[in-house]
Formats: sequence, C-alpha cells, structure tokens
Amino acid sequence: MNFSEAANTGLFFQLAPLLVFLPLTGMLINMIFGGKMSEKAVGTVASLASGSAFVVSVLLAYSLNAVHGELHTIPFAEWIHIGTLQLDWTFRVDSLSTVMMLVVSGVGTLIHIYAIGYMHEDVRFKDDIKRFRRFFVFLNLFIAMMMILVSGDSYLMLFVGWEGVGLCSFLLIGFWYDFDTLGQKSTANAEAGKKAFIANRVGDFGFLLAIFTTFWHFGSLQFDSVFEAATAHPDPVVISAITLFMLIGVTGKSAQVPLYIWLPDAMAGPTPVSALIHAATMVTAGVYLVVRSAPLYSLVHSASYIVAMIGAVTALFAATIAVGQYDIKKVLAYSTISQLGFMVAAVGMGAYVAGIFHLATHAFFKALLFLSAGSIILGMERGHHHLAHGHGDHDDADAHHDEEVFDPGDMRNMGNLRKQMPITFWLYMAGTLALAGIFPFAGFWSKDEILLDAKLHAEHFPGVYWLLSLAAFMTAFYMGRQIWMVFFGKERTEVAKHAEESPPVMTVPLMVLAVLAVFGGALNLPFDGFHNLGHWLEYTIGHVEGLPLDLGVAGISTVLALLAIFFSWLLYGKNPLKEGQPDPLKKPLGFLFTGMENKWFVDEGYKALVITPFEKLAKFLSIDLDWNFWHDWFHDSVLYAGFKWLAKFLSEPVDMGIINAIADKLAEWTQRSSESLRRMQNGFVRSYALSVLLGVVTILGYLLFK
Amino acid sequence: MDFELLPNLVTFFPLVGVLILFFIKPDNKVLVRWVALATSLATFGISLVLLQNFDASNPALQMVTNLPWITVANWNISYYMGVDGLSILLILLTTFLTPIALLSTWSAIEEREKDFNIFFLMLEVGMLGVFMAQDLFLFYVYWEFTLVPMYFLIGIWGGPERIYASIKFFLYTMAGSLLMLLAILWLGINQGTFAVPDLIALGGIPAGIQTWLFLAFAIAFAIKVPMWPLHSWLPDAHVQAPTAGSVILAGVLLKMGTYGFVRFNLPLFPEAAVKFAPIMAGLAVVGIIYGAIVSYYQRDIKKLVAYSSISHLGFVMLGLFALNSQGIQGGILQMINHGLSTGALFLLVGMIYEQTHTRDFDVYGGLWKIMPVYGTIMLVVTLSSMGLPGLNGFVGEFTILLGAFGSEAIGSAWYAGLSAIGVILAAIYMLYMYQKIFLGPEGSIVETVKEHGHALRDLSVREIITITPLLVFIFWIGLYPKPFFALIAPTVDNLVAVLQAAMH
Amino acid sequence: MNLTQADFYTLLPVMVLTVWAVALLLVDLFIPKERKGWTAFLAVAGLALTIGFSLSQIGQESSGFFEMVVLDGFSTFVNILLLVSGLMGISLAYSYLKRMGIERGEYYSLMLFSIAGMMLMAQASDLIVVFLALELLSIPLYVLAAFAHPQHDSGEAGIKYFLLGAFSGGFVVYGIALVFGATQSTALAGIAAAALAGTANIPLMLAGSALILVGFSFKVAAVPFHMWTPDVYQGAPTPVTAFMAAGAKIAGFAALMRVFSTAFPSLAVDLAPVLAVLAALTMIVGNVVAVSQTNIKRMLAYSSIAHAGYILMAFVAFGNPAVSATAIAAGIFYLVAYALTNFGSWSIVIALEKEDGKGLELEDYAGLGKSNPLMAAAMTIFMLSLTGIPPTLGLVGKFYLFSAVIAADMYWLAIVGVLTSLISAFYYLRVVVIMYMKDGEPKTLSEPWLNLTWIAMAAITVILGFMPASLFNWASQAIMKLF
Amino acid sequence: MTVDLILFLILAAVAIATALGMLLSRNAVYSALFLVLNFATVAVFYLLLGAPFIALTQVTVYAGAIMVLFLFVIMLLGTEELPKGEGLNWQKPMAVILAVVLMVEATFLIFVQEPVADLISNSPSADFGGPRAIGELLFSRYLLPFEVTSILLLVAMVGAIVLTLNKKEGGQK
Amino acid sequence: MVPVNYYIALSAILFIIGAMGVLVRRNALIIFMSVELMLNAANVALVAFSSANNSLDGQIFVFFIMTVAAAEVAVGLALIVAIFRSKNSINVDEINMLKG
Repeated sequence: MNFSEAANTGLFFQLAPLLVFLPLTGMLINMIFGGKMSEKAVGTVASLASGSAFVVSVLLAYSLNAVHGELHTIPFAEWIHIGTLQLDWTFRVDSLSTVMMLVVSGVGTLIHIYAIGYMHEDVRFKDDIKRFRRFFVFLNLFIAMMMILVSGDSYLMLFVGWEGVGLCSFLLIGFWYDFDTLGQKSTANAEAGKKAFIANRVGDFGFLLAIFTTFWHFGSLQFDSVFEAATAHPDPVVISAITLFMLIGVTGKSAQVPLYIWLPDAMAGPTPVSALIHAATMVTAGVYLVVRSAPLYSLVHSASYIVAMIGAVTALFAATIAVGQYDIKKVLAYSTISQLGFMVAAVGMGAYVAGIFHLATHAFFKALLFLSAGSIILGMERGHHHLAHGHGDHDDADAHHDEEVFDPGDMRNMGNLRKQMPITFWLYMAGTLALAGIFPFAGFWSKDEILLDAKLHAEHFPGVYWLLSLAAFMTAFYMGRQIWMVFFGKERTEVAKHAEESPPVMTVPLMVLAVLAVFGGALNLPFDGFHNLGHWLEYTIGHVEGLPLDLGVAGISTVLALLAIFFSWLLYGKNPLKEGQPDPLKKPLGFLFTGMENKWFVDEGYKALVITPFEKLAKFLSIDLDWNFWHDWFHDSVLYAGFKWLAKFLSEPVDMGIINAIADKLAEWTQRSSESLRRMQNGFVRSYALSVLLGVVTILGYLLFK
Repeated sequence: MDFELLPNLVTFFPLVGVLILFFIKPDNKVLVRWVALATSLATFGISLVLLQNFDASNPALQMVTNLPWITVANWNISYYMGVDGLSILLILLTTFLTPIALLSTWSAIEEREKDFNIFFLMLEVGMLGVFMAQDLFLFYVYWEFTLVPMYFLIGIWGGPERIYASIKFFLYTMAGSLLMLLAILWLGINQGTFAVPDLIALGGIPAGIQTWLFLAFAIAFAIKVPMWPLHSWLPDAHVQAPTAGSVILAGVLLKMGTYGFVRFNLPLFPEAAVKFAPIMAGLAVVGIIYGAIVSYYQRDIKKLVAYSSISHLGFVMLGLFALNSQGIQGGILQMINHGLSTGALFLLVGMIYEQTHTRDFDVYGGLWKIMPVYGTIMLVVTLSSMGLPGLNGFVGEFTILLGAFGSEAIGSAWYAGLSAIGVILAAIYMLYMYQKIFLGPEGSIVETVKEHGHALRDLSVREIITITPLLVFIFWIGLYPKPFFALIAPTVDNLVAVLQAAMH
Repeated sequence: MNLTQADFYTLLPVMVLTVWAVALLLVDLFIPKERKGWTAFLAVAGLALTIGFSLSQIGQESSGFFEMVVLDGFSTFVNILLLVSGLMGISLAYSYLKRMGIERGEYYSLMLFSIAGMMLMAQASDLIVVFLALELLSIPLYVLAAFAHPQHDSGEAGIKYFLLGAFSGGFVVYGIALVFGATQSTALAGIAAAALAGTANIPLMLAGSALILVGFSFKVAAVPFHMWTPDVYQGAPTPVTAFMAAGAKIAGFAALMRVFSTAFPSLAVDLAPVLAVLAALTMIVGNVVAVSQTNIKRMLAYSSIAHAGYILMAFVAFGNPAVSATAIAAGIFYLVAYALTNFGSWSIVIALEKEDGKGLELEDYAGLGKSNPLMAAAMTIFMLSLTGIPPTLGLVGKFYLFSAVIAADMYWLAIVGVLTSLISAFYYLRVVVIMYMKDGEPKTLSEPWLNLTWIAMAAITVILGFMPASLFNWASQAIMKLF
Repeated sequence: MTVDLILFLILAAVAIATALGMLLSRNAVYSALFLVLNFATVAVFYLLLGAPFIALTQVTVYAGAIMVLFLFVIMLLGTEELPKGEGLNWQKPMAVILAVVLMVEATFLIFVQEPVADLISNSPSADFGGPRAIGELLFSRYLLPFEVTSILLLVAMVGAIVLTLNKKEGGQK
Repeated sequence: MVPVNYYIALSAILFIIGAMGVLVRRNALIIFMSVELMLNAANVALVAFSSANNSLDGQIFVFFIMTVAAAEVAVGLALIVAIFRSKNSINVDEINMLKG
C-alpha cells in the first residue's frame, strides 16, 4: 500500500491519537531520562516530539483532503459511562480541527526549536541550569493538552484539553516562580501564574455550566448529536444560555473583557511561552470553541451579538492600553488581547472563516513578534551581562544580586537596536507590518476580511465595524511607536549599546515565521478561485460565501494604518525619546494617557471590587465566623461554658440555686446573704432533707391536683 | 475455600496482627512496625481476593453471612455482613490506605509505637465492619467502636491541643450517633428486624415518621461527614491528629458519614430523602462554598486541607442527594477520590512537617527548587484535589455537578451552578497553598532547618513508596474510571430505581 | 403456729445467710486480731454456700410465712446478683481494710446482714416485710459507712446517711400507713385486690404509693432524693461505697419492681409520668453534675445517680402489659451491667487509693496508661461501658433500655436519655484522657483478689457485650412471674 | 359535739403543742421532755382507739426507754444548747413554705378527696388490741417480721458497739 | 365518735412538725427526735386506720415500727456520740466536710 492509497482509505486517521501521545512521549522521556541528557538532547527530543505531531497533523490534513473533508472520528477509549451520560475519548478529524492541529504543532515546533537557544541562555542568566529540562517537559505537555483540546469529539474532551492547557499556562507563567520579571527574588511570577489559572477557572466555570445545560437539554456532549438536537428543537432560551455560558469560558481563555487581566501578567513566563501559549495557540482556543459551536451560535442572534461586541470592545480597549505601555512584551500582550478581540468579534458575527484565518495569521506574526522580542530582551541581557561582568561570568551569583535592578524589557532602556541586532530588526519589522495590517502582509488579508464582515453585517451587529477600525488604527500606532522606540533613535542606555544579536538556533525559526507572516495571507486570498481556507472549512461549518476584496474597506484600513504609523513617527521617530523623558503622548492626552499607562486601573478595580472583598469575606468567614464565632464562641463559650455553668449551677444543687434566687429577690437579703451564699455550697444535711421534702411535696402536689 | 466468608476474614484479619503485637516487646520497634504493616498488607491482599470474587454485575448483596445474634424478646439482631456495590470500593479504600498510613508512621511516631499500631489495626477492624455490616445494630456497634481507637490516636499521639481535639471529636460524633441509635431502635422494634435489606424490602414506613427517622440518621452522618454547620470538630481533629490519623480520618472515617447516607438514608427512607434533597443539597452547597472560602484564609497547612475536606465532602453530599445515577455514582467515586487526594495531601504535609516541625505558611516558600520530587508529587495531588481533568478529582466532581445540575429531586440547577463556583475557589486556595510552600523565593524555614544542623532533603525512598500507590490511583481513576464505575453501577441503579419510585 | 417446709424453703438462702452471719459474729470472737482475714474467708464461704442454695432454687416458686415472702424467678435472679455483689464487695474489702487499719470481723457480719436484708427485700410480698427488710439492709450500711471513723470523713458519711435514711424511712412508714388505710391490707396482693374490687380509697392509696416511692427513690438515689449520695459515697470506705452503689441499688430497684408491679398496677397511669420525670431529672442532674467533679469517688457517685435514672426509665412502662415485661427485663439487665461495671471501676479506685486517703483525685490517674497498661485498659473498658460505647455490656444495656422506652412511645424520655449519655461521655472520657494523655507516675496496688475482680469484670463486660442474649433471656424469664 | 370529740380536740391540742414545743425549744433537754409528753399524749389516743397494748408499749418503750436514752446522750455530750449559728438563712422560710404546702395537700387529701370512712367503729370485741390478740398474731401470721426484728435489734447492737468501740481502742491501730 | 379523718389530720400535723424539725434544727439529736416524731405520727395514723378497718394489722405494724425505731436509736445515738468525740460538736451544719 503506498502513501496516497493509505491516505485515501483513511488509514492515516488511525494515527490521530499520536497527536497526543507523541508529545506525551517526549515529555516522559525528558522527565525520566532528561536529568542525564544534555541540553541539546533534551531540546531535540522535545522538538522532535512536537515536530512529529506536526507530521501527523499534516498526514491527517492530507488524508482529509483525500477523502474530500469527510469527518472522521476515531474512538480511542471509554471514559465515563453513567446512564445516559456516555463520555468517550474520541478523536475528531475534520477540516476545522486539522487547521488548529497544524497551527498548534507547526508554530509549536518552531517555538520548541527557538526555545532550545533561548532557554539555554535564560537558565544561565537566572542561575538555575536544572530548570532547562523542566521547561521542555511543560512545553511538550502543553502541546499534548492543546491537541486534546482541538481534537476532541465532545465538549468534555475539549474541556479536558481546555483545563489542561490552563495548567500548562500556570506552570509556564510561573516557570521562574522565585523571581519577578526583572529577575529579582519575588513571588511575582508565581502570583501571575496563579492569577492566570484562577481567571481561567472562572471562565471554565462558565464552560462547565454550558456543558451541564447542554447535557440535560440535548442528552449528549458529542458535538454532532448536540448540534443535531439543537437544530431539531431550537429552544432559544436554552441555546442562549449555553452560548453565553460558553462565552464566559471564551472570555477567560481568550482573554476578553472582562477576564483578560491575566494575560498581561502572563508575560512573566519565558518569552517562548508568551509566544506559543499566550499569543499563538492557547488563547485562541476560545475562538476555536465558538467556531466549533457555530451551529449553536448561529441559532441565537442576540448571543452572537454579545460575543461580537465583547470582541470588538476588547479589541479597542486593549489597543488603547497597548499605546501606554513601555514594556516590549506588555505592548505585545495587549496587542494580543486586542487581536483576539478581532477574532472573537469575527466569529461572533458568524465570520468563522475570517476568524480562523486571522487566528492562523496572527499565530504566525504574533509568535514572530514575541520571539523577536525575546531575542531583543536576551540581546539586552547579554549586553547587560557584558557590562556587569566584563567577560560574562555567570557564576558570580553574589555580584548578580547586588546590582541595580535593570529591566531588559523596558523600551525606554532601548533605542537604535537596529544597529546591534539587525536580523532581529528585520524580523520584527515583518511582524509589525503584518500586525499593523499593511498590504500585502498576512495581517492585512485576515484583518481586512474581518473588517469587511463587520461592515457587511453592520445592520445586525451595529458598532462592531467602528470599534474594530479604531482598534486597527491604534494597532498600527502602537506598533509604530514600538518600532521607533526600540530600533531607532539613539541608545538610551549603555546596555543598549552593548546588546548582542541572537544565535541562529533562535533566528532561524524566526525566519520561518517571518516568511509565514509575510505570505500567510495566501491561505485565504479574497479572490475568486482562492478562498482556500474558506473552502477547506466548508466541510465543517457549512458553505461560506467567499467575500471578494472590498477596496473601500481595504483602502480605509490601509490608510488608517499608514496614518497611524505616520503619527507614531511624528511622536517617536522624528524626535526620538531621550533618556528619562516622559512619553510625548502624555501631555496632549493628559489623564487619558495616565489611564492607558495604568491599564485603565482595571487591576486595581478588580482588587478593590473582587479580591479585597473576597479576602475580607474569607477573613470574616474563617477568623470571625468559623473560628471566633463558631469554633470558639459557639462551641467553647455557648456549648461548653454553658454546659459548665449548668453543671456548676446544678452541683450547687439546682433547687438551692433557684430557691436562693427567689429568696434573694423576695426578701432583699442580697447583701447579707453574700456571706451565706459562699457557705451555701453543699454538705448540709438539712438542705438535703429539704430537697427530699421538696420532692415529696411536688410529687404529692402533682398526684393530688393534676 | 468458602468465599462467602471473605467479608468476615477481611474485617477481622487485622485482629491477628493485634494479637501478635500483644506478645511483642514494646522496645522491639522494628518488629512492631513490620508486624503491623504485614498484617495490613495481608488484609489488603485478602480484600483483593474479595474483589476478585465480587460479581460487579450483580446489584444485590454478595458474600453474605447472616447469623442470628441477639434474638430476645422482640429484638431480632443478626450478625449480618455482606458486600455490594455501595461498599466494595470503600472497603478497598480502607484496606488500601491503612498500610500506607502505617508506613508513614515509621518516622513520625516515636513513642509507644506498639500501642499506636494496635489502635490503628483496631480502627481498621471498626471501619471495615462499618462498611460491611448489614444489620443496624451491628452497624452501630462498629460505628461507635471506631470512635475509641481514633480517640486514642488523636489524644495520645496528637499535637499540643490533642486532648481538646480528641474529646471534641468523640463528643460530636457520639452526639449524632445517639440520635441515630434511637432511630435504629424505632426501626428495629416497629419493623421487627434490624437487617437493612429486610427493612428495605418491608418498606411501608409512613412518610411522617420517615421524616423523623431520616433526620435522626442524617444528623449522625452529617456530623461525621461533616456537613456545614456541624463541622466544628473537624479542623481540631485534623490539625491535632498525627499524620496517619489524619490520613485515615480524612480518607476513611469521614466517608463513613457519606456512606451512611447512601446506605441507610436513601434506601430506607426514600420519600423523606426526596423531600429533603433540596435542603441537603443546599447545605452541601453552603459547605462547598464556605469550606473553600475558609480554607483560603488558613495559615496552617493542615487546617487548610481540613477545611478543604468540608468543601470536597460537600460535593459528595450534593451528588448523593441529586438522587440520580450520575450524582450518586459520582458521589461514591468522589468519596474514593477524596480519600486518595486528601490522604495523600496529609501524608505529604506530614512528610514536610517531620523535617521542619512547622505548618505555618509564612515560613515556607520556594521548596520546589530544593525538593523537586516532593514538589512535583504535591503538584499532582494538589491538582487532583482541585479537580483537574485527567486526574481523579475531576471525574467525581464533574459527574456530581452534572448529576446535580439536572437532578429532578433537587429541582433547580442553581445548586449545581453555585457549587461550580467551588471549582474556582478550589483553584484559589489550593494554588495559594502550593504557591506559599513551593513557589516564590526560599522561605525562612530553609535557614531555620539549616541552623538545626541538617538541610532539607527531598523525599526518601520509603516516603516515595508510601505515596506512589496513591498517585497511581489518582491517575488511574482520572484517566480510566470505567472499572470503578462498573463496580458501583448496578447497585446504584437499583437504588435510583427505588428513589425514582418514591419521587413519582 | 405451724411452720411448713415451704416456709423454710422459700426463705432458705436468707436464713442460711442470717444464721451464718450470726455464727460469724461468734466465731470472730475467737479469731485473733491479726488473722481477721479468716473472717473474710468464712464470710465468702457463707456467701458461696448461699449462692449454691439460690442456684438450686432457679426455676422454683413458692411462698411462705403467710405469704409474707415469695420465692420466684425474679427473687432468685436478684438474690444471686446480690450474693455475687457481696462476694465482690468482700474481695474489694479484704486488703483495703487491712491497709487502712480498720480490719474488724464485724465488717463481714454486717455485710452479710445487709445482704440478707436486701434479699429479703426482693422476696417480700408484704409491706411490713418490705419495711423491715429496708431497715435490715440500711442499718448495717449506716454502720459500714462510718466504719472507718474517725478516719477521713467516714463518720460524716455515716451520720448523713443515717439521718437522711431515717428521715426518708419516715416517709415510707407514713406511706405504708396511708396505703393500709386505703386498702385495709399491707399484703401486696391484698392491696392490688382491694384496688381491683373498688373498695380502696384511691387518692389515699396514691398518696401512700408516692411516699413509698420516695423511700425507694432515696435508696436508689434518684433526684431529688439523691443528695446524700455523693457525700456518703465519698466519705464511706471505698469497698463499702462499691457495695452500697451496687447492692442497695439492686435491692431498692427489686423492691420497687415488685411492689409497684404487684401492688399498684392500677395506679400506673398516674405514677408513670412521675417516674418518667424522676428518671429524666435523675439522668440530667446526675450526669451534668458529674462533669464538674474532680474526685473520682464523687464522680462515680454522680455516675451512679445517673445510672439510677437510666434504670428508672424501665419503669415508665409499668402497667402497660404490652411493653412492661421487656422494659423491666431491660431494667434488670441494666442493673446487672451496672453492677458488674461498677465493681470493676471501684476496684481500680481502691487499687489507687492511698492509706492517707489520697489518690482519689482524677489527677492521680495521670499516666496510668503507661505505668499499668492493663489496669488502664480495664478502666477504659469500664468507662466505655458506663458511657455505652461498644464493644461493652453498657451499650447492650442502653440499647435494651432505650428500645423499651421507645416501644412505650416515650420519645422525649429516650431523647433525654440519649443526650445525657452524651454528657456522660464527657466525664467518663476525662478519666481515659487523664490515664493515657497526661503524664504521671501513679502507684497501684497489686493484690490478688482485687486484680481478680477488675480483670474478671473487664472480661465479663466485654464478653457479655458480645453475647448478651442468654443473660437477657434469663432476666426476662425471671420477671415473668411479676406479671 | 360529743365528749369523745371534745376529749380528742383537747388531747390533739396538747399533742400539737408538745410537738411544737419540741420543735421550738432552744434547749435540747426541753425538746426531749416535750417529746416525752407528746408520746404520752399519743398513748392516750391509742387507748381511745382501742389499742391498749400499743399504748402501753408506747409509754414503756418509747417514752420510757428510748427517750431516756436520748436524755442520757444529751447530758453525756453536754449539748443542751448549741451556740447560735448563722448560715442557711433561707432554710427556715423555705421549710415553712413547704410545710404550709404540705399541709394544704394533706387537708385536700383527707377532707376533700373521697373522705375516709367517717366514724371509728366501736371496739368489736373487748380483747381487740389487747396483748393476747396481738401476741397471737405476732407468733403466727407475723412470725417472720418478728424474727426479722430480732435480727434487726442484734444488728443495731453490733453496730452501736462497732461505732463506739472503735473510738475506745483509739481508732488507729 | 371521732371521725377517723381527724386522727389522720392530727397525724399529718405531727408528721409535718417532725419533718420541719429535721429541716430547721441544727442539733443532730433534735433532728433525730424529729424523725422519731414523724414515726410516731405514722403510728397514730396506723392505729387509727387499724381501728377504723377493724383490723389488728395496723397495730402490729406499729409494734414493729417501735422496735425498728429502737434499733435505729441505738445505731443513731452511737453514731452521734462517735461524731461528737471526733468533732466535738453535733451541729449538723458543721458536719459538712463532704460537699460539692
């Protein structure tokens, strides 16, 4: 049997489980044997594991093509079977999932390779060589989890991967858990990881509710049966509920308003992580989920509109913040949020192809940007080390700690890096232009498609177009700002002067990505006879009208982008920033810029509105209610002391006590009897006799007068 | 061999060890340890034979021993032991956790080891008896009997506040069980038998009386579980108990409460169970949220884990009172899961405590770097406790929430919806704990330990051996829970049928 | 007057014991002072002999002395129980008296007399005999309570017991007078017959029965007639306390059972609530007050009050034929359980008591778990049994009792019983806590008879805890004659 | 009002007065003497009620022997009067209250509820209550109680000896 | 003829006075005497009933009560004497070492 035969008969579909198990194998190998392997070997194993998954993805895509996109499900294992609840682990190979697989494993592999170089240096700067291996273990685990996410055939499997990638995200953000982003000893990175996990969990909570609602109304969690049942009995309330619950999940995972707050902090992770997880793959899972649930979303317009608006608002909101950031990665992070907003807006409007298209191109150019930023930061670090130690002596840990804090990611410390890091510069430029949406870079095509969709559907989704256009403008502006600040002007620090270019192991994958960023638009060119991605996805989401290029929209957006870059040149390029000079925007924008700089105080708002009240509540519940009230007061004081009191009261015989009280009141002997009270303990025969007589009188009284 | 007698053998086999221990000199610590461990391992072995002979497809009681015991006047008390789907997993959990807990004591318990082991094995007898007794009186005997050794375990080998904690533990539990005793007596006298299967078959208890009986049983079990707001004894008992005691307390003893619900409350008083389902579910939800929030604010590791138990067992209760098969099966599986995860957590906390002698969060930090194996294992267990998919906790929580969400008896999805918040909160407090201990820069404890002349070390081989079996099951149940559900399913389906009948 | 064989047979054990006691008084004169142990052995022999006679009477029924006394299953059961209690009482006293320097032969004679009085009480079927038996059991106890005088507070115990005993005796006498006036009879059967025939003055009879109840309640230490108990139990020599706590209680309850179920069944409707309230009060006060005690003798005294309350629960059903038989059987069973556990715990108290009267505080038990694990284990068993925790006789006893109360639909009483049991756990556990969880070096006395007592009692408590059926069957057959 | 009744009332007044005298006398000797008087008065009642034997016993045993013993002890101990003590202030009022309640109950019992047969029957036979009738009964029907009493007296004797002898030997050995 | 009620009433009064004595006096001897008065009151009732019922049982009972009283007196006085010897008092309020 030759290759094409195997493809045609669907034999390759049986390979689907390998998508998950190859990365897992890599992970296990590194986990178990990695300790004795060299860094290169570890990196190679991990990259191979990821790469082989890419190969499998390609094979699957090829086979799928050969069978004309016919959906294939590959049952793998029974998971939970209770009554009508039938949950299996089944792989789903369709045109949508293969796109995701390709993007994930493809970009993933490149980043693995890049990371070999990056982490080699990073662990040395941070003085913990042993952690090199751990990074690749986590990275492989991430690929496996992401594969589960995109290849699952039911909402639950999707959820499994969904949570799994959340875990990896947590682990990788907190990879340098004993530092902060500046390399100082701190819990900051760990906190960032925790924040990401928890914000994601909030989203997962919504997702879970969506799953429950789905199950109890449609009796299944398998995609096709759910869609079938939903279209058969389209109950708008139920479907709205499901889709909106799901939306909570999407906002969490894809960093949309209001749950996006974790993503900027997630930049605490090593740069490859930011590129892979927090730009290219994991964060797009929400987009994938919406596309996957397209049959549901298309049934309820109001829910779709909410999705679209959330996306659009996020796109603009995050873009404004990006304008005010100084950290090179933070700018990219907010840019990512913004771009995710584009995608979410697109899929919300039903422009699934556009959304996925942008997802793919964004994966390329944003990964490129992040990795280049990583390269820049490392370059700065190298310069920094060069200055600090003369000969780059990494082992002198003590000296390391005593240094003044230096932030290698702060753009204000850079300037004119074009000279020191020419390769990186050109790569970065490619990414920037793609992101800014300049013709003919990849971003241009995908963003334009989204804008076009928004324009076309403006009557159903009012406002989306304008928000997105504005966001696109801002995007070009802040990218321009970044370029001018980083690569042009004068070096603002000594370090910048000594920055060094990165080795090929890092730059080569970047080049591949750069190529993709430049030509990625070819995936779905808006001309008749192309629309390749659209046609490919038709197998899964049904027929989509391939939109032609709308010169109006494209023109406006291009003009806007160029204008933005021009403005940025005016502000940052023409008169380069001096050392210690405040941002030129600060003056004209005033408090607005303060807001942008400070991320609109959202974190502070969360702290004031959510975290502090929660901590107060927790404190109240645990210290006041549970411990002081419930444990100490109720148990010890009320139960125990009350009981003791009763015992004491009764042991100074109860009748005596009562009599005593009555007598005291009646005769006002209180003062005089204080002495006798003391003596009125027990031990008096006569009192005992009194008790007996009291008993007699009571019993007789009861019997006679009852 | 007559397999019908296996339940008795499993239950009483630890007594063999007790007998041997009586004749060993207390000074011979090594022998004491090995005898106890060997006994508990043998018991586990026998329980595996029991499992092998257990017909999972048969929903009825199996391997029954039913002998008249006290038949005087109008009391028909029998020695009635048997195993079915409701109990088989818990029996295995008990026999499984006991050797692990015993192994963990080898370095933790230093004085009166012989007594410790004797009490521990006796406790195992009591626990196994609870899960196998099918006669109410017999059940009560075992139930109360477990109090005694646990009381000693906490009171003699516990922390500084051990006496307070042990008495509180004893009194709380006894308070509930005495009311249960009255209910048992009512049933036994008015129905003419104490045998649970016969009582179920007889049925016909008027709904009004069912309410009272249900309450009497429920209070006893709810204290044991413990359901909010009857949980006040738990933090004390857990914090003060020695590690092995905490493991068994969290792993098995608390399950006696939830088991009691599913074994007695549901089938004996189905109408009342249906009636009370929303209330019980409501309390469970409060427990889930409350336990989680309170956990978050703890500064003592053990206390945090203790409070988290309140939250976790809230899930179990929610599942049981969903009164549908997803909920109940999930609930039962979650009992096992909680036993494994929380048992493992307590073991791990104990291991670090042995080195540092403190459980105060504030002095910890950055241990992952120093103790990578420990950190990794703890991470897995923490995640299991949080209910991460792929690990055991998720399977239980998911099925429970799913069951509760659509439960006809509870009647509203709100309960499950609110409980799902518990999933978020679990992440918050568990990660908080993990971060405090393992992440961030090195805490002051590293220096403190160094000052005492020895550095922190990673887990020893014995410790890894102790914890590994738990990890295996954490993954196994998480990835492939089918065999576990298969054991429970037929019996639960029967139970659900009874409850469905009561509902309509 | 013609005494028949039946007369003698009916009262054979009592007579044998009385004669033996009188003889012992004489023999004792010839036993040298340093050999008073012989008197103890002789007393034991007398008790053993009497037990033999009693055993031979199992299943026999007769009456004698113009139906003043009867012999039936009930009386035989109680007699044996009393005689065994006597045996244990002597085994406790044997070394104690020597140690405390109060060893005198009269001790044993007085004990035998008291036992004879108790047995007579169980057999009496005429109020006159009941009264005399009550005095016969009480007077030696007054003396025994003060036996260690002037050591410690023995004298005080004696005089308190005496004055209050006489006081309550006055009520019994007046009660009997009223009953006699109401029914023209003092025979139990005659009283019941008069009530049945309608010739009786019911209010007078009711008042009389209430006064008689007061007398018995005093003897069994029911609230509010209990107040002598802690003082007397604390002050009296410990073996006397142990004997009193068991014997007097058994006899008091035996008489209560016989008199009330034979003579006053017609008054049950009126008296049952009184009994129920008494039982509840007794359980509450006994248990609650016990909590704040620090002296073990006092604590056990309150515990004994509390247990009187439990046993009283068995009577609330009296007069209701459907349930009273099992209820009273449960009461008797509980008596046995209580007596056995009681002797066990007191013997350990004796083992720790010092010559100077020290060693009686709870704190003195600290560390017993380490220094004498076996004894601590036995004590733990006794405490568990008194609390009603398996695997002990106490649980079975409570189980029977509560089920009887529930069968009588007295749920509130059952709940009071249950809640007070919970309270009792608190102070019983404290003993265990102190023994095992506190440090100390208590010195214990190792004396064969004493050791035998607590070891045997611990064993029996556990064994009967597992196999209570035969004992219960015997108890329920025994009470059949009463109905 | 018959003579009997008048006699009864007078005697009753005396009996109550002497009883109160015993109760209220500060001096123990007076108390004892009042009690003797009371016993004597009661003996007259016994005669009135047709119980001559009991009346005689009352005078000889009770008033004579027992009360003399009391007097002996009072004199022996020299405790005619106790020093005024404080303490238990509430005991007296409570006792009075209880006594009043008890009185009410007794009245209710005796006069209100189903009153006891109104009249004392005339002595049916001359010998009713005489030594002979009593003696015959004692040695037939009441043989057992009689014997028990003898044992009781023996026990009391032994007890009294034990209690006092103990002291004489110095208590401690 | 005097109604038996009157006798019973008298006996009740005496009984109550006796009981009062136990309750209010502090001298052990007087307390003891009060107990004797109580017994005596019971005797009056018994004899009265005996006469009313025309049955000698009551009188016999009185006889026994007297004997028992004698026995009690023997023991009681011995106890009082013994206590007096060690405490030098027969004030019952002072005999209260045991309490609580």
